[in-house]
Amino acid sequence: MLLGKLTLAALPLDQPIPMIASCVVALVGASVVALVFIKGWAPYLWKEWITSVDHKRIGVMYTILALVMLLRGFSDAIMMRSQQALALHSGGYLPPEHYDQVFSAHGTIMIFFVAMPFIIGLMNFVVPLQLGVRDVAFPTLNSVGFWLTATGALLVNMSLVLGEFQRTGWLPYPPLSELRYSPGVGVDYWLWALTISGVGTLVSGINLVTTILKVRAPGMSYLRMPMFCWTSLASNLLIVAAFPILTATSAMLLLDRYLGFHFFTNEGGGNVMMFMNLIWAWGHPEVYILILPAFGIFSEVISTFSGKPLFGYRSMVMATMAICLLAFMVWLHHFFTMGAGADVNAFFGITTMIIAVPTGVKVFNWLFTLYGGTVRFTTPILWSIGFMVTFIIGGMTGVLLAVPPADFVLHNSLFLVAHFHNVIIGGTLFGLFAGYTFWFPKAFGFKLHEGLGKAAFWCWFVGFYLAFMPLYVLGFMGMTRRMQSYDVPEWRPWLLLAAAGAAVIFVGIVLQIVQLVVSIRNREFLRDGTGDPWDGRSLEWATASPPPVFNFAVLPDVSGEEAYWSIKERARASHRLSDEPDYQDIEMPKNNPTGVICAFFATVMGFALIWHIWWMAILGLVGAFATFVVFAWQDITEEEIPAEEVARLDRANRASRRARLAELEAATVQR
Amino acid sequence: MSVAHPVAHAHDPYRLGHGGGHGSEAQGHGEGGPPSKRIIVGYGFWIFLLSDIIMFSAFFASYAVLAGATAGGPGGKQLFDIGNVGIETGFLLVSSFTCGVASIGAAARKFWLFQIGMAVTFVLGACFLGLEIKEFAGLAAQGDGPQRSAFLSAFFSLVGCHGLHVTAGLMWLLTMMAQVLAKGFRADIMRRILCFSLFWHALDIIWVAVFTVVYLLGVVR
Amino acid sequence: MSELSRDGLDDQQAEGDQHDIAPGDEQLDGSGVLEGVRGYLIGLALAMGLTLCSFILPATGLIYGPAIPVALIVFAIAQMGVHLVFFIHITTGPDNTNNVLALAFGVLIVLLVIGGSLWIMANLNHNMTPMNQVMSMQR
Amino acid sequence: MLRLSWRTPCAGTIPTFLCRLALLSASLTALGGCSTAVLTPRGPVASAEKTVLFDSLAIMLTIIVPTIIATLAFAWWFRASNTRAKRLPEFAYSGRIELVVWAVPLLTIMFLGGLTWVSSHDLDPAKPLASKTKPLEVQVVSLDWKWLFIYPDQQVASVNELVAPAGTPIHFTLTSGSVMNSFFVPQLGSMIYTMNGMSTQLNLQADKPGVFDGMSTHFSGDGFPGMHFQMHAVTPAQFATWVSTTRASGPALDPTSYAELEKQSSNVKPFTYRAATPGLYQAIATQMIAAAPGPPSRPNVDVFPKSEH
Ligand code: HEA
Ligand code: HEA
Ligand code: CUA
Ligand SMILES: [Cu+2]
Repeated sequence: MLLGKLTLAALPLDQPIPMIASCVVALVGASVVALVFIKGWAPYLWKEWITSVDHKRIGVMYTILALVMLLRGFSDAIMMRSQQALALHSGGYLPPEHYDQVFSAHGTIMIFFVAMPFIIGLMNFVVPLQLGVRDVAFPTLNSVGFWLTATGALLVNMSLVLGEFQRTGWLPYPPLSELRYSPGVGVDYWLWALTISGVGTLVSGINLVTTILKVRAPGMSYLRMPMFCWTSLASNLLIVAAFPILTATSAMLLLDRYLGFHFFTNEGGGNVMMFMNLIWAWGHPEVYILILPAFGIFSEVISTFSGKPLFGYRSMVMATMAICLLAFMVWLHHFFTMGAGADVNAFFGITTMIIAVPTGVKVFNWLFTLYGGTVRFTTPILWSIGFMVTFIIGGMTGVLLAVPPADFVLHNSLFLVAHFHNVIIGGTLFGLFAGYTFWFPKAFGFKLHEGLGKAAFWCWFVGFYLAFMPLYVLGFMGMTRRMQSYDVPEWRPWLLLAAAGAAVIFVGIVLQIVQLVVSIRNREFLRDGTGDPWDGRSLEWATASPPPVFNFAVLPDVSGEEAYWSIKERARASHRLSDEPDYQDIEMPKNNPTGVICAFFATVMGFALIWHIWWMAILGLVGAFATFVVFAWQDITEEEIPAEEVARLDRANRASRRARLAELEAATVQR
Repeated sequence: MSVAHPVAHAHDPYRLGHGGGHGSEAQGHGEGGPPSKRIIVGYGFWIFLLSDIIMFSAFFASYAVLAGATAGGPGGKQLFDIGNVGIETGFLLVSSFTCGVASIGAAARKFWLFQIGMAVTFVLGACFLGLEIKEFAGLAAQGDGPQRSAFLSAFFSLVGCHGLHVTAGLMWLLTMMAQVLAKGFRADIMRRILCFSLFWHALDIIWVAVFTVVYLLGVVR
Repeated sequence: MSELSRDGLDDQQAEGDQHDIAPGDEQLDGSGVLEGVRGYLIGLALAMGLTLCSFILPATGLIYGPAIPVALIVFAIAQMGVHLVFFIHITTGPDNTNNVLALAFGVLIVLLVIGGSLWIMANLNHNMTPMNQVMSMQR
Repeated sequence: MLRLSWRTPCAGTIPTFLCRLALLSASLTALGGCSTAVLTPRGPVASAEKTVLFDSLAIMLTIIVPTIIATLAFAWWFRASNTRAKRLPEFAYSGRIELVVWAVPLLTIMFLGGLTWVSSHDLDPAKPLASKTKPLEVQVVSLDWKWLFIYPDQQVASVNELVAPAGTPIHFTLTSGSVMNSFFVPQLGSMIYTMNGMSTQLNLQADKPGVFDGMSTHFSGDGFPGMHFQMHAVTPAQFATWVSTTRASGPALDPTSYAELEKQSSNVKPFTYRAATPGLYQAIATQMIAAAPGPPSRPNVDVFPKSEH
């Protein structure tokens, strides 16, 4: 058949909630597209953003993707919270086949299409600036990586309109996810979305590892890199080492589902335990991929706003790399209750706990960074302090789960759900929000509104505790995760409390959106002309905001840790900036559409494979290959920026910096 | 040594902390600055290869776990033809050599040495692939395809995954020959040749693991 | 380091004096093609030799039967080493430190994933599969 | 016959409002709660696990609480507007502090690690419980979406209702007739996975007679929330009576009735089988009986399966 499994019945015409949701999404999408064309923005978007290979633009696009997906993930969260608030002795308002898709989609979207792109976006934007260089190692691949991630996100959201999403939880455990028990297209959506975006993530991981290890400003030795670069290095090493395992595992499940292989089936000698084993060999490193860059952000923020260097820098580096290695030695703690022997359980339990040591070192070093500092309570540091308080509670419950006999009674309970939201929201998400507020002025040249930012923080903070502390209690009361309905009245009050907490978080989100809108409208008032709004310490603050395409007119010569701080110190000591450098032509890679085109074909291919439309799948594959060949055939991939242009841009930056220096000196005199 | 920050030194005599950075004298020489693009590209590809090898390790792990899960069907001992594997190995080994010759040709800008080296590599790789396809087809025809048992699923996936890599390598090889023909030894093409030869040699290394773990140990078992 | 292979190849020459070299880069020491081919020939000969050992020795009965897997694994590791050194030109030199470190990281992860999986799965299977045992335990 | 109580035991014993009150006032770490809780163990395994849990919690809280307090205190004291705070803008390293900073978590983890090693071995689910009484054998099969309990020695079986004598160790052998599940009676302790083609082992015991909620904790599909059962711990005499009344009536469990049972259904009312074909469990666990077929096929089932409810 020409369209494979795809028929009209795939549209959820008889299901009001998904139907309305998909109509709304379609409407919003269509109106955005219409607006773009009516206003004539399309050529600009195409030339300057969609085909951009500039790491800063790609970073921003990753972040926007993450924020849009956050809204989708959040609507799922609200649906779950309200369903469970209602579903005592009744079906609530979401039938199981819908509720099951909701939590599966929530977990998938939040991890893969919110937390990951947000983090990769920030790393992309910040790391080259902090290293004092002009771009990442592979600019075009960077664009490919982004667009493949977007493909994955698109496929997952397509499942809202066409067919269904998986109903197996965010990780498709077989045999439930095998063809026999999940005959629909839901699992296929997950598998193809993740395989395609997984390639994108891998590409971006390779890119950043190479950038950090090979592309640094002169003098930027390893032990002079800012902490965020170190944690990014660790995180990307984990990506490079872990994502191939995910790809292999989903390939095996795909072979089972499409070609009748027997990796994880009940029949034919398949072994479901192997799936659990492999998926967590990826899954556990994944959670450190999520948290490590956040640790880096906190290090930058806490040291900047305490007006002090980071305490115990070398300990921090060691702790980071220790976590990076230990991450690969603990994965069994996700299936203590599978029945392995006591030796195995105890071994993996103990390796898991050991991670608390380097993490603790980090926490204590932040503590001593605050100590003796001059703490300015801006929004980023509020997120950081909120993180320190919240994360260690989540870490502690994590260690509790690492004690096998405790896990025997807490596994798969809401206690576990509380643990990971505690570390993901209180750790990763708070870190991302801190980074977002911290680097926003660097990206756009104006700050975000402080008052609204603080209000949003407090809503999130309070809302988080209200929404998730009850889940710990519910876990002790024996409530398991993924319950569409229940009939224990004692759980109800706690679930109501949790729902209220989600509502408070919702207010926080609304405030964040308002903050963004208000800040854009008042941008002239919030404008930061100095490029260094927070009195920063690392090189990203040494250039203009927003930085020119080439980041630095001349690569900075790094002569110590805290590269920019020492430049400022020198300037302050000599009351002048360094001499004007000798400007030269700069060669930058030209924008090119390889990334989007490749992603377009990947989308076609993914979609076709999900619906078994074979001819279309082959078309997509051939198209993607052809794109690469054409790209490789190009002759000129770079463009020159003439020295005069470089000089013009840099002189403006130097002027504002001179003004800033004078300002700072005046302030010191006053003090 | 700078005397501007006596405080820092008092607190940090070994300059272990952040404060120690102040007053250091490095001028940015000796510590690098970005190296040549060839080194960056080669290194990036090296990292990719490592990730690829990790992907293979997942397939190897599955194979090792499922090797005994024959579901009543035949095992490696009954199915594998070691002579065939030996010939396959020979093809691949020699192709690694000719690939090396081709990259020397490129480095020395000897057009024909490069093209002939690559062409021979292609032929050897294709022969390898042909033998592998023959083996797979034979197994499938006698009813021992990947759907027969978990063991065979793992076998076909692991060996097939290597085969797919070889196929991709052959396509890449042809593209490189065409590019050199059309554009000569341009810097970016030289970088791709470097990556290709790394890729081809890495496939050989994986094949060593495959013939040892899958075939030879499979027969011993 | 080779002048031949690096000079003029790069559109963007290094600003600093980075000591590194790309993995797999040809190191023709001025003496040119033949020198390079000789290196590959040595590699080929060694690899061939080790392959022959792997394929033939177990069949000859010269190796103590139960130790054959050990022998095979050692041959394989040796051959991988030969490939790394003679084909990919990995050395212990200071220009190769970064390449070796990356390799070491990769190998470590491979060992952890394979070793860990085998240990875990063996343990689980041991605890669950032997059904005859289960059967003899229950009447 | 045993009276089946469908209300939660908690509601049966304490007035409901008192129970609610206790719950609401129970803080995170408090011991209060209903009988559904992990915190009110009714057997040796669960008690030991609770102790391990609270020991670990206490060990960690001794660090976590001061750390939280110090964070808030430092941040507040060193706020920019506090003129009394002593500023140390270059304070970035102290060998002594570094040492403490590594040592404190390390020592804690050594303590906790020891506890983990010992308790993991002690509370290994497969390890038989020390007891003079011969354990009761129960074979458990998880199905879509109900629990089948086979008593090989008594040759009877039950669905969604587990009856066992209190004070006697129970040795469970568990498998699954379809997808993966996890068997859990919170008040008795230790959960364990059930998987098709495999047998896991679990040893539990109820100290005193009582009724306990049991469930699957591993998501297994649409009917999953309806996959709970009740465990009735009774006196040995009552157990004997239960066995003999069960033998007296009801259907028999054999491959045919098993095939009927393994079809998908949820919220199944408990019932019993008067007899169970010997070796049925082994046939399921060794896949002599093929795994359940999953959702019945209907037109377009692969596009949007509808709910059973
Ligand atoms: C990154 C990961 C992440 C995040 C952030 C969240 C956030 C939230 N989660 Fe999530 N959750 C998971 C990962 C995550 N979750 C995973 C992996 C699962 C397991 C799934 C499974 O069972 O398979 C899960 C499961 C899960 C459950 C199922 C429990 C069960 O099994 O019974 C519930 C129930 O309520 C829940 C609730 C929430 C809530 C209320 C939030 C709230 O905190 C929501 C917060 C809202 C946002 C994060 C978005 C809003 C922010 C913005 C839109 C930004 C605003 C704009 C600008 C700044 C400009 N989660
Ligand atoms: C950002 C994500 C993130 C992070 C950082 C962590 C961090 C940790 N996690 Fe978590 N975890 C998840 C995300 C994360 N986790 C997710 C998503 C799941 C569930 C997935 C699913 O099933 O769907 C999960 C599940 C999970 C389990 C499985 C439970 C189960 O399935 O039954 C376990 C068990 O060991 C665990 C443990 C830990 C530990 C020990 C840490 C440690 O790294 C924490 C270390 C931190 C501290 C300990 C605090 C700071 C330290 C000090 C102040 C020093 C002093 C303290 C001591 C000495 C104790 N996690
Ligand atoms: Cu799972 Cu045995
Ligand atoms: Cu984990």
